[in-house]
Amino acid sequence: MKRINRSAKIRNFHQAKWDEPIIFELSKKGERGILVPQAEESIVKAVGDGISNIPNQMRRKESPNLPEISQARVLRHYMRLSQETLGADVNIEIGQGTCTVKYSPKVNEMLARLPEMTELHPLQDEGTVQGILEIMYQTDRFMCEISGMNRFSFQSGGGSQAVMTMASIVRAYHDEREEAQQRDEVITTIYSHPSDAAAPAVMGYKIIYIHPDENGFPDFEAFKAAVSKRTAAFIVANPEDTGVYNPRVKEFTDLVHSVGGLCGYDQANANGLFGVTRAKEAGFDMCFFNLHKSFSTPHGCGGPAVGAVGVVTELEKYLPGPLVDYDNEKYFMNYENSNTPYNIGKVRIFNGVAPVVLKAYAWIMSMGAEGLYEVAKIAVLNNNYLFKKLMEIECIDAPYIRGKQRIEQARYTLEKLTEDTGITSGDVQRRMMDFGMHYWTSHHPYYIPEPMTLEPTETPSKEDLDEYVAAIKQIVKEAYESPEIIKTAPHRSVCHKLDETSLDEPSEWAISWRSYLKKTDPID
Amino acid sequence: MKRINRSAKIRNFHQAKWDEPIIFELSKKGERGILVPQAEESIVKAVGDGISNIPNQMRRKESPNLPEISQARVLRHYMRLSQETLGADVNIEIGQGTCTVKYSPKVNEMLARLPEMTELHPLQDEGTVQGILEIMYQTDRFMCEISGMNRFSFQSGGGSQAVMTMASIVRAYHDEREEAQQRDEVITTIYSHPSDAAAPAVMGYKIIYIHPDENGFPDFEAFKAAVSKRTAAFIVANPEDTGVYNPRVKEFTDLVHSVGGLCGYDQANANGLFGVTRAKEAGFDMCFFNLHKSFSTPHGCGGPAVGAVGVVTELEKYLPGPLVDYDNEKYFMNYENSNTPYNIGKVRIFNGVAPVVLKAYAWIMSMGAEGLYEVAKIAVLNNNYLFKKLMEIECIDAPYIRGKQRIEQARYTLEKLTEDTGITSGDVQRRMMDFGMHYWTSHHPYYIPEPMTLEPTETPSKEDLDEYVAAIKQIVKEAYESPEIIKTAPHRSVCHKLDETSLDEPSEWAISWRSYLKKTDPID
Amino acid sequence: MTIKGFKNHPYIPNSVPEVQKEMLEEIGLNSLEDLHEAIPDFLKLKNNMNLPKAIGSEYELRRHVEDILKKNKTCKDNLNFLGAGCWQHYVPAICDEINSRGEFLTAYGGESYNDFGRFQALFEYESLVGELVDMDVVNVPTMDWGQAAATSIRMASRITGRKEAVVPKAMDNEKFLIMKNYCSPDIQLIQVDYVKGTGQLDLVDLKNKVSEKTAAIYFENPSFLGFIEEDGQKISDLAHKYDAISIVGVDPISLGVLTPPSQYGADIICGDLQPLGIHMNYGGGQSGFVATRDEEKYVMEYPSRLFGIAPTSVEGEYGFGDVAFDRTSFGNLREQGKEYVGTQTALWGITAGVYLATMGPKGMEEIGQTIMQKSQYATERLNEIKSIKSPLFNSVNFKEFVVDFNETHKTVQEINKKLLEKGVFGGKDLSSDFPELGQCALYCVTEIHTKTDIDKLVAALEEVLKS
Amino acid sequence: MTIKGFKNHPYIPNSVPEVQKEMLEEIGLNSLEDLHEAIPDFLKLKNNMNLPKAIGSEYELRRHVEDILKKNKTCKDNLNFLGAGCWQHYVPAICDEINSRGEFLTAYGGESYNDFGRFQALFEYESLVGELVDMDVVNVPTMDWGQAAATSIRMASRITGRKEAVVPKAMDNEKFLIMKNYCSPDIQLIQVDYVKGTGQLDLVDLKNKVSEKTAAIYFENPSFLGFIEEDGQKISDLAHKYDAISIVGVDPISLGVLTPPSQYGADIICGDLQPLGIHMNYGGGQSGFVATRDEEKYVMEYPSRLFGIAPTSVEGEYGFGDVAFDRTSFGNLREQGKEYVGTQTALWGITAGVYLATMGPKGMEEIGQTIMQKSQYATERLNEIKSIKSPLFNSVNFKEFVVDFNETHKTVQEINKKLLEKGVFGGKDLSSDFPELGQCALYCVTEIHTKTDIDKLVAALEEVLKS
Ligand SMILES: Cc1ncc(COP(=O)(O)O)c(C=O)c1O
Ligand SMILES: Cc1ncc(COP(=O)(O)O)c(C=O)c1O
Repeated sequence: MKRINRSAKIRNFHQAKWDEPIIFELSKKGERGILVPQAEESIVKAVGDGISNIPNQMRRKESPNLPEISQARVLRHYMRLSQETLGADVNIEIGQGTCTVKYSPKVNEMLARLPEMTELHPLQDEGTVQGILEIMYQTDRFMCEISGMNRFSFQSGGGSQAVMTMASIVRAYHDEREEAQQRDEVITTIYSHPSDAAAPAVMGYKIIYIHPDENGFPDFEAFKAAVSKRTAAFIVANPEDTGVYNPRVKEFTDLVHSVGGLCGYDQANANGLFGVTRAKEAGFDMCFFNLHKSFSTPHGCGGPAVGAVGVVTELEKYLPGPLVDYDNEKYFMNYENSNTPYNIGKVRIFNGVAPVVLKAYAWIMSMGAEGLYEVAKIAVLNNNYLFKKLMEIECIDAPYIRGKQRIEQARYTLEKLTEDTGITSGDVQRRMMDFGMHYWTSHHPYYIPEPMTLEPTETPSKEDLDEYVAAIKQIVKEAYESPEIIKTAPHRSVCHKLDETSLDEPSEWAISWRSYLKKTDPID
Repeated sequence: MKRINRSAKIRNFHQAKWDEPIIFELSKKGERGILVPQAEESIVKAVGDGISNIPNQMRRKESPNLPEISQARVLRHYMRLSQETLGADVNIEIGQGTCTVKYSPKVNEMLARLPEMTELHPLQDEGTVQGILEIMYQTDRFMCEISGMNRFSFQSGGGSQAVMTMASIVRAYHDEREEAQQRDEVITTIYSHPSDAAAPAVMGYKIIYIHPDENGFPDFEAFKAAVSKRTAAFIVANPEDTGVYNPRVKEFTDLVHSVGGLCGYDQANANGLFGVTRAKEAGFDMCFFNLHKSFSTPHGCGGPAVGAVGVVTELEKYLPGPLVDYDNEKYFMNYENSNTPYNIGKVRIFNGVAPVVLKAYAWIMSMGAEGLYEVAKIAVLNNNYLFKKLMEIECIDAPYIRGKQRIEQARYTLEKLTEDTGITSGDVQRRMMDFGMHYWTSHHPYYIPEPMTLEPTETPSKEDLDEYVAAIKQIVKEAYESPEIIKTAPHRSVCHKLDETSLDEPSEWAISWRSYLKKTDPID
Repeated sequence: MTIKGFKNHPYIPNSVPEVQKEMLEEIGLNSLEDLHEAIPDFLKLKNNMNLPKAIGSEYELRRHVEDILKKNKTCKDNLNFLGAGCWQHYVPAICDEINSRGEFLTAYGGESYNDFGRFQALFEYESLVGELVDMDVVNVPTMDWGQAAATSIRMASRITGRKEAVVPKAMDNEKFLIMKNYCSPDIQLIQVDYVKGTGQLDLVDLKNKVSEKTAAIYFENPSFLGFIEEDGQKISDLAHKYDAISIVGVDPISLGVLTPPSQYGADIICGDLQPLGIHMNYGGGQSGFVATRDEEKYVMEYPSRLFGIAPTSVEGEYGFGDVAFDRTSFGNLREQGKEYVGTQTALWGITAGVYLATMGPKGMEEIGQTIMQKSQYATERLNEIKSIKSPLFNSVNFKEFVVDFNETHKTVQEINKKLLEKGVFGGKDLSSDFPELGQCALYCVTEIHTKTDIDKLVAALEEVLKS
Repeated sequence: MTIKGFKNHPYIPNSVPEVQKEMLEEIGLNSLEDLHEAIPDFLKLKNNMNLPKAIGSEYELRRHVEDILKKNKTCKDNLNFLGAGCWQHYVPAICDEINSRGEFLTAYGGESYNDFGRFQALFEYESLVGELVDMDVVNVPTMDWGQAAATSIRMASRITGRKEAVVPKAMDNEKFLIMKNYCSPDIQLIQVDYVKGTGQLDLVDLKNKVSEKTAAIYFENPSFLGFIEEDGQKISDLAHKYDAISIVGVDPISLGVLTPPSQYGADIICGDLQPLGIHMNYGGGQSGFVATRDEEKYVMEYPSRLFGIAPTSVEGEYGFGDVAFDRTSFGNLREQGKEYVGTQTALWGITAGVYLATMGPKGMEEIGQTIMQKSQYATERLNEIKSIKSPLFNSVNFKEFVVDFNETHKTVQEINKKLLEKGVFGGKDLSSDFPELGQCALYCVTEIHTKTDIDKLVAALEEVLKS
């Protein structure tokens, strides 16, 4: 036998493609997926059918038109859909910039799925939930050490809600000072996450954008011009998704403080900075961490998650409560700040997503201070190695400062590729799927033309990075030699190029199966 | 938007194809997959490094050449391999005749993975394992009721080992009667499972095969001629994998008894007969059930499993012990029969695969007598519906009796297809994969030419059966119109047609990675 | 600076020093320390962070965390009657099986080309909840019921251009606080009283508070206090009379037996998915949904992602994508889009889809009926205890009900403490959120409670009250 | 006949009567009863089987089974020192994650075209164990160590054409019974004594029992009683001197620190995979392996499936298939093939592969060392107890060791009963299998035991012995 030649750099990939019907199409009248407990005969004897006494107008007349499917078929359907989903467990996660998709250790997941976690009611007596309270308390302590803040709340169910929570605190703070009317502006930057603008806007703030200077730093002159007595807060990521760290950040926060505004730090993607620098030293009054990003808890297709919001002592009383405290004997729910007059109230029901906090706790405990620092180092190493390799490809560029390292991610531009070949970043995105890879353009609007935003984190190995680069190289080559294959991509995915015309057309869009059936004519 | 046309009957399938390296190729010196607990410092202080006192010749000098891989990459590798495996959870399981692959309910799996099951040591004090003993005891009772036998042992780790256990009992029985020398023949049929011949052969028996008559029943005249004082036992499946039930089975067992032999019933695939007919009434002295088949516990790529062996009272003392008993207060291990002089000893260490017994118990409890009877009815209904549909295809035939229903499976022949087109059953097997389907030819030798053996069980719906038939039809059509596509199949699987030449060639075969590396020259 | 390197961590492949060296060379640096040169020295931490030493192995980590978790006492090992926004229902094994599939668990923001299964599963979830509530549009889930209700009100406010919303006084205070914060500073929430004897929304008070300024009337069915709000149609009619929007919050597990709000005039329906196959998770299982008719004016006001079905370039192939993506804050308009979007609770949406597909119409009907029967049985049995009135309100209940302990001359707190000693988690103490009710508690009985469980509660209460 | 139909069972889609009717029509039958007409009436059951009524719902089933299982006391909640063929090691989360993946869990006998991943995972498992034992051929796993040892002897017997095998007297009696049954009736097992003071195989007795009739010498390292058999090479040499085969049974978790038997003359190596990432499962986690050199005379004697790697029709693609399939009883020769094959323990093989790939060389070294250190610590601490001798034998131990209680004047049974009351599962009582040792017990200490655990054992024993 000859040795099998495995020198190809590009993976010969095809995604699982099951061609599954929509779940309603699997329905067969009479089939059941599960049997439900019935009331015992003695109960029936005592209370009857239980439903006759429902007021007539409130008694459902026709059963909901749910599908009727046997259990094995339901399972098969969703198992197949899961195979058709490129989760981080099966994928080299580099191509979802500003998402910090890292390895979520299975041991943490298993811990979070123990009944001692899943079978807790949020209103249980404190004495019965000492375990989870301890974990929340300790994780609060850890977060404080990592950020320099003084107190954390785990109520926000994600980073965007964390921004909203920060914006609420800003409002409450100025309310208390009776400056809420006057201070109606929140300043952010164009490369900060859209939620840094959108969430404060919900809270009634006007958004002022600072654009970058030629180095990619938020333009300090423009910033100076923007800051005023109308400034309620400055909310910003640093680095933004360009990966460029603003070294003058302290001047920014100082300036805001000088006019009476607050500073909120978007640290969703903090893993490039663990143990290196902190929100406190940079002068922020608040920050948040995405536990589902930097702290490795899985994204779950987009939540459940936690945006842990930390504040300096002065702002603690605005944090949504209760907070977990410890009286040297037992952990307890502290409602103190919930009762302060300007407290923001609640942002999420009960105590946030405790299993996510648990997973983050376990992850931190498996890292320690040294491990977190190593995470930061390697996340940055990986990013800059990737950056170097990609920048060697002629038609790829990344605007802004050279020489200094980017932190944990970078936004590139394929403008030259598009000019040369007509292949857009969106085309490349689809083609990357043929090699089993995620690829992200950027948030909108595309300030950088034909953007590509990548964030490797500390999870991939050098080989993984090399494989990613090889795939990009292959596509670039194709773009110049056989662009059609890219334009018609993907070819090895579950589906081919989407016909998007209906999605923005009210008479055509179909957001549910029943709507689709109503809006399309049966085929005969 | 126009309605999307989903009228195609054949699934547009592609299996997940990850093109994964062999695990050793993922190795990178220095990477670790997991950290291992170290002895505490105080232990080290007390005992030192723990290994210096290993006698020099017994101290390993070079570490094992295992790969060094970070955890996420190990996980990714196996996740991908799992997607490349067509388990019953994702597949319409019809094409593995005589394997009885049915739905394994997830609830049962979850029960079997509770620490109250997984974290039991087999030598724990009886008082600490009352739960699992209760389950084993009750399942024994259920099996007795289902078969008419008197006592079951769960020690055998599969059906083949169950046959071996039956053969051991046969030997012990005749040993005790001092007829072991004289009785050196075991009779079976050509369509019984190979293990029905092979396992008794290990126990020293000569195997006598009975061939079928023109109806597919074991030839009674030939049987009469074979039975003699040399007959130790008759071990047979009924129906065999042809699905033909031998209605004269009682005459067979009577005849064997009349010469002093024993009768063992291979009930691996019993689900077509639950509540319909039993081993006892058919005159068998022993039988076995494959819990991993008829009782729905998952196959696990081929075990762990249980072949539950049941016997009539007279044979109980030969069963491998201990057995679980109940003294109206507590369950206990009964070693009585282990101590009888002719007991066969053990066939598997400890108490068999208890989690499999647990899953079978849960399945039976979710069925009850009526449910089991329904299983039998629907397994037979499904099989005969499939049979009808397939027999409508011109080039498909199934030898033997017409008119009567087959039980839960059938062996077909594609002889005519091969004659007409050159496409063999093996070719069809590969092509079926392109539609995401298992397909099995038959055990060897191919007594029926170009065989195809299918067993639907009660799990698939009518739609599933129809889809399977549609795929077969498509292939038959292709065989006549474009056979090349079949000959070169599969096209939509992880791999293409295997070059099998090395597999039977000692100088070339490679049963491990190191062997492969030794036997092939590096590519430069 | 004394930070020691951390070599060969299982979660960090490139923590191998040799690899680091190779990579550093490639990018032209000498040491890992150089990587952060973009950060000015004065901002750099000078010492190791003060965190517990890393636990040395997975085994020890597991034992450590399990030892902490063992301090919890669960609703599995005890008998729980707490509800009030988080409910103990049976979670079918298949729900956990699917949401623990690594692919779903760890997917995130890919396109439908990569994450086709995620898109299909969420489209199906939308469609399944759509059938349950009898509406054509359902969002990819938001945080929780509170958030869903708050967003519903913001949607209504934008649609009507008005800045007042009427809400029931008898609602969950926590939820109210979420809504209040989220509707600040521009939208005012006005509370409507309930009828003393029945708990039903006080229609007289309501009429007084609804006006041309009203963007929406928000009410719940079943109400927070567990009874069925009977005048749904009348309330909706009143809203419509003033061109306001009728928003109904609903517990979806009731909809096998209760009329979906769309059939009594609701324009927007919201609620929580947690009852549909999601563990309580100490409150981490909550997940909000919003549903409306398929009208542009509604659809264009959702802040959430809405996955739609569409054809692809290949005949017979389903495709999925974002409907009206630019509507969201992820679109080109950013904060000019509708509210904001981001990570929410998608995995619970998929799970709720699995649940509904598994339950089917029959399962949903039966579970509704079982819950009605069991909770009625509990209500009646409790009412047999002399000093207890159960239910307090003279209305028909679904799953939850108020138990009046005033006559016992004990506080709910005392009673619950005693019950706890017997392994029973008593109902939520209403005395601080509803001081007008005195010592009352909100009990929750679902399909998981057997007759024995309920009888055990009754016996335990009898004992507690005797002592 | 009063068997009532069972409609719409979730596990049986076609239990829907309308579908049945349609299908029956298609095959030309009138009723389900007709389906079994092939079975003569006198063989048919006339009544429903006498089984418990089906449990009505998944929830009740779960509660029912969990209630039963709660009667078990686990090694997680107690402190376990039982080993003796089934050992409590740490199971990395990744092992459970992979073996609970539905695809692996429910696959069975497909071809490599369908089950490519299964073939690759098992090929890799073979390769990984091959490295551990330093051999080129490893089988797809068989039942357990006992079966692996029995098959090894049968292989040796076929290769040599001889009918005697020498085995140690100091071995697990259960395993011996398996081997004895499986080797019957043709192969005789001859037991060799051990040296009193050290437990080592008695080479004098061995020499007396080995002859030209000997097919194989089988011995174990570490031995059943936990010590390292030091004369492996001498024993192998003796076997080879008589052209017999040296078979060594081994605990694979020792092979990070102990010499693999191939390096002291073993021709066949066998053992149990359970320590490699598989839960004890009340003994259900056992899984046997056999390994040899890649020589035709050995390979052709395996009864098991052997997965090999091979090219496919596409360049650069790996393929997998059965090596020398016709060798097995699944081949054309059926019972003329080697022994028999069938369902064995493949999932545990895959799991052991995951374990070894995760542990790597360093992990295996470290775990070996940790076990040595902790078990030595336990031995020494126990020996400090006055009336106890630990270890009984003067040899170096790995993981297990014999503790001598004779001086305590209590039986092991009594002691273990008392320990149990303190939540400690004492070592296996050896008094019936090894009567010559009097009151001795086999203790097992692994990486899962902390110093505190061991100290707790010592303290508990001290108390027990005092009373
Ligand atoms: C910098 C930044 N801020 C905020 C967010 C929003 O976080 P979430 O997705 O959890 O809502 C993200 C997530 O992509 C982010 O990268
Ligand atoms: C009829 C019959 N007998 C015996 C066996 C052997 O069972 P196992 O695979 O569990 O060894 C099988 C399995 O295919 C079978 O179908």
